[in-house]
Amino acid sequence: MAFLQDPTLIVEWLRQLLLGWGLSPALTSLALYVLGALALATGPLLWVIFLIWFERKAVARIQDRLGPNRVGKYGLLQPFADVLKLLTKEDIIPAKADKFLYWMAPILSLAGVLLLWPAVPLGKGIGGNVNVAVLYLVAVGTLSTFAILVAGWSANNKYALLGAFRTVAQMISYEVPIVLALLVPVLLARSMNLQAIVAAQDVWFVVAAPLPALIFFVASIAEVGRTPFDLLEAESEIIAGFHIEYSGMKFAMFFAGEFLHAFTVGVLGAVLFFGGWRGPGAEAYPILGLFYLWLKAFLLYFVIVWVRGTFPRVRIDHLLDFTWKFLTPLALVVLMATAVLDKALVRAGAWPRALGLLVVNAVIWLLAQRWLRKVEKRLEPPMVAQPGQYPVARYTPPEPQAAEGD
Amino acid sequence: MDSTWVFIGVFFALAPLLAAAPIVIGHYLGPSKPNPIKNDVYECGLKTVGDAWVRFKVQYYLFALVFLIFDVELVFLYPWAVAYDMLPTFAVLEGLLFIVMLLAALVYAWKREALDWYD
Amino acid sequence: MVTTFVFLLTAVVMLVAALIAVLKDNLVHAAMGLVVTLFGTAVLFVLMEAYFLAVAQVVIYVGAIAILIVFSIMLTRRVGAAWGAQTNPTWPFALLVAGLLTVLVTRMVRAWAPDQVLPAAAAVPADITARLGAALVDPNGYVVPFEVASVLLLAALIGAVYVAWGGRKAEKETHK
Amino acid sequence: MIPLSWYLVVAALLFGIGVYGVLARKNAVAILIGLELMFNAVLVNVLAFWRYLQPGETAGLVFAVVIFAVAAAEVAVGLALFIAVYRKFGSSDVDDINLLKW
Repeated sequence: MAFLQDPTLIVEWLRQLLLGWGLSPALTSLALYVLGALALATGPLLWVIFLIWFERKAVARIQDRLGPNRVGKYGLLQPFADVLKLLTKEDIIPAKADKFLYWMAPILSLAGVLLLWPAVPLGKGIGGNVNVAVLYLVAVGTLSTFAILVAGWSANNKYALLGAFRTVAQMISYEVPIVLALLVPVLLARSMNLQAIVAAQDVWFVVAAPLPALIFFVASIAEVGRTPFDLLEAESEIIAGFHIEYSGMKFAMFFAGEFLHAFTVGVLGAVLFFGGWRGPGAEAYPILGLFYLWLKAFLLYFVIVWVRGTFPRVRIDHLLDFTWKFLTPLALVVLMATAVLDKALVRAGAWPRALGLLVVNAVIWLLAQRWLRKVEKRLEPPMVAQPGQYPVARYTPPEPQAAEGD
Repeated sequence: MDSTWVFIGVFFALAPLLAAAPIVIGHYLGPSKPNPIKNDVYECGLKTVGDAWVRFKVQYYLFALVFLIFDVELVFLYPWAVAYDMLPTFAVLEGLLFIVMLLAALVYAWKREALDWYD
Repeated sequence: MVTTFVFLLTAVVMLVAALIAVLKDNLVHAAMGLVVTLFGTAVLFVLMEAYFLAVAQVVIYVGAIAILIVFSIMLTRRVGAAWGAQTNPTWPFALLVAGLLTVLVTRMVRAWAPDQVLPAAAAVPADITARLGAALVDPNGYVVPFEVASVLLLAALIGAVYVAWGGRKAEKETHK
Repeated sequence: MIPLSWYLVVAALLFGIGVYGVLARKNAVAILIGLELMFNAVLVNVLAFWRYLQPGETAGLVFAVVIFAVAAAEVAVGLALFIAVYRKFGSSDVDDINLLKW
C-alpha cells in the first residue's frame, strides 16, 4: 500500500504499463496527460449529479418541505431520472438564433468552470502546481462571463439580451472585490501558486484575513449568481434571464455549470483561506489531504446552500451599490492595512502576525459597521426596520414607467 | 515548457469536448419536430411588440468601464504582492500610493453617480 | 515537436480569427474573432514562458477590453436588425497599405535572419514574476512608468466617465 | 525551441490585418477592433524579443505591462467617445460624423 504515501506511484505504474504495451515514451506521456485530464474533468461532472440531489434536499428541509423522495431511497436516484428526461427532450433551436454562438454558449459555460480545476492543489504533491494560479482562476472566470453574454446575444430575444446585460454587469462588478480579496492571500504567502499558498498556511489565512475571506465568499456567491444575488434568474422580472431560449440538455449545462461553480467556490475558499488539504496526517498520506480538502469545501458549499435557502433576493440597485460602495472600498482598505502591518510584523512569528492582522481586521470591521449605521439612517424610511414594526410597513407602488429604456 | 502547462493545454482541449458531449447526445436522442411557432421568439406568450428593440442603458457601459480600469490596475498589484519579501519600505509605500490612486478613481466614479443604478 | 505543433496551430487559428475580426459584417462575430485572437496571443505568451503576462492578457484583454467592446456593439444595435456593409468603398487602398506593410516587415525579418545571427536564448528564471514586481516599484528601475500608468488609468477613467455620462441630473434633462 | 523569426512573422501578419481593419472599416468600434489587433501584434513582438534577447531582465515585461495600461486607457476613452457620439448623432459610422467638414 505504498501508494497511500506517494500517489505519484500510481502514475509511474501506469507509465510502466503503457510502456510495456510498446508505446513510445512521448506518446505515453501524452496518454497520461489525457487520462489525468479526463479523470480531473469527469470527477467533478459526476459529483455535480450528487450536488443537485443534495441541494434540493437541503433547501427543501430548510423550507420545511420533503424534497425529492420518490425515485430510489431518499430520492437519491432523482438526478439520474432528471438527466434521462433532459437527454430525451427535444432540442429546440430558435429560428432566428445565431446558430454557432447559440451552441457555443452552454459549452463555454460549463467548460469555464471545469477549467478552474487544474489549478487546485488536491494534496501534498498532487493536483495543480501552476505558478500564476490565482490570476489563472480570474482569467478562466472570464470565460463564464463571456458564455453568458454570448448566450444572451445569440438567442435573438430582447429579454435574453437584457438578462445577459444585467448578469454580466453584476458579474464584472463583483469581480473587483474578488480580485482585491485574492490579493491578500497572495501577499501573505508571497506567491500566486496555490500549492505554495497552502504550504504557507501554518496558521489558516482566515485568522489573519477574516475580512478578505468574507468578501471573497460573498462576492463569489454573487459571481456564481446564487440567491440572494440570482437576478439572472429573476423569473418575476425578466422571465428567466439570459437562458430563456435554452431547453433540454443545453439548459441543463448552464445549470450544471452553476452547481459545479458553487462547489468550486467552496473548494477555492478552502484552499485560499482554510488551509486547503492540510490537516492531521495529510503530509504523510496525501489521500487524506484530498479528504480534508473535500470536507472543508463541502462545509463551505453547505453554507452557500444554507444562504440560498434562507435569504430573499436583493434589488439590482442594492446589489450594485453593495459591491461598488461597500465591498470594494472595504477590500481596498483591508488590503492597505494588511500590506502595512505585514511589513511591520515581518520579524514576528506566524501566530503573533496572524493575531495582529486579526485585530486590525476587527477594527476595520467595527468602523465599517459604524459607517453602515450612518448610511442606514439616510435611507428611505420603508427600507429600515423600526422597533415593533415590520420593514415593509409602508409600501407605495412606484409610478408606472417604461421598464428598461431611457 | 513547464509540464503543468502542458497538462492545462490538454485540459483546455478536453473540457469543451466533455461539456459538448451531453449536448450532442441530447440533440440526437430527443425528438425533432420543429414548427414555426415553436421556434419563434419566446416572450411570455405575448406577441413580439414593435421591432423588438430596446435601447439599453449607458449604465451597463459605465460599469464595464470602471471594471476595466480596476482590473488593469489590480493586475499590476499582483507582482508587487509576490515580490513583497524583496521590497524595502519605500517600495511598499509606492504600492500604497498606487492603491490610493485606485481609491481616488472609485471616489470620482461614486461622486459622479456613475455607479448608481437608476430608472 | 509538441511546441512547434502548438505554435503553428495557434498561429493559424489566431490569424484566421483576426481575419474574421476585420472582414465580417456582423460585428458581434467580428468581436468574437477578436476574442479568439486575444486568446491565441495568450497561448503564444505561454509558449514564450511569460506566464504572468499570459494570464494578465486573458484577464485584461478578454475579460475587460473585449467585454467593453462587445457591450458597445450590443448597446448601439437593434436586436435582429441587418448589419449592412461595414467596409468603406476605399478598401482596396487599405488592402494595398496593409499588404505593403506586411510584406515589407516580413522581408526585413528575413533579411536580418535573427535565427542565424542571435545566440540561443537563455532560460527564464523561475522567480521572474517576483523580479517584475520588484522592478516595478524599484526607484532605480521602473517606478516612474508604474506610477504614470496609474495616473494614466485614473485620467482615462475620469475622461471616459465624463464624456459618456453627464450624471443623473443632466441625463434626465437631455431625455425630456 | 521555436525560432524567433516565426514570432516576428506572425506579429507582422497580425499587424497588417489590424492596419487593414483600421483603414477599411466604417464603424468606430470595428476600427477599435483593428487597433486592438495592432496592439497585440506589438505585444507579441515585445515579448518575443524579451524571451530571445534578455529573458533574465524585466525590461521587456515592464514594456508589455505598460502596453496593457495604454491599451486599456485607449479603449476606455475611445469607446466613451463612441458612445457619446452615438447618443448625439444616432449613428456609429465614422463617415456620418462630419460636422467639422465644412
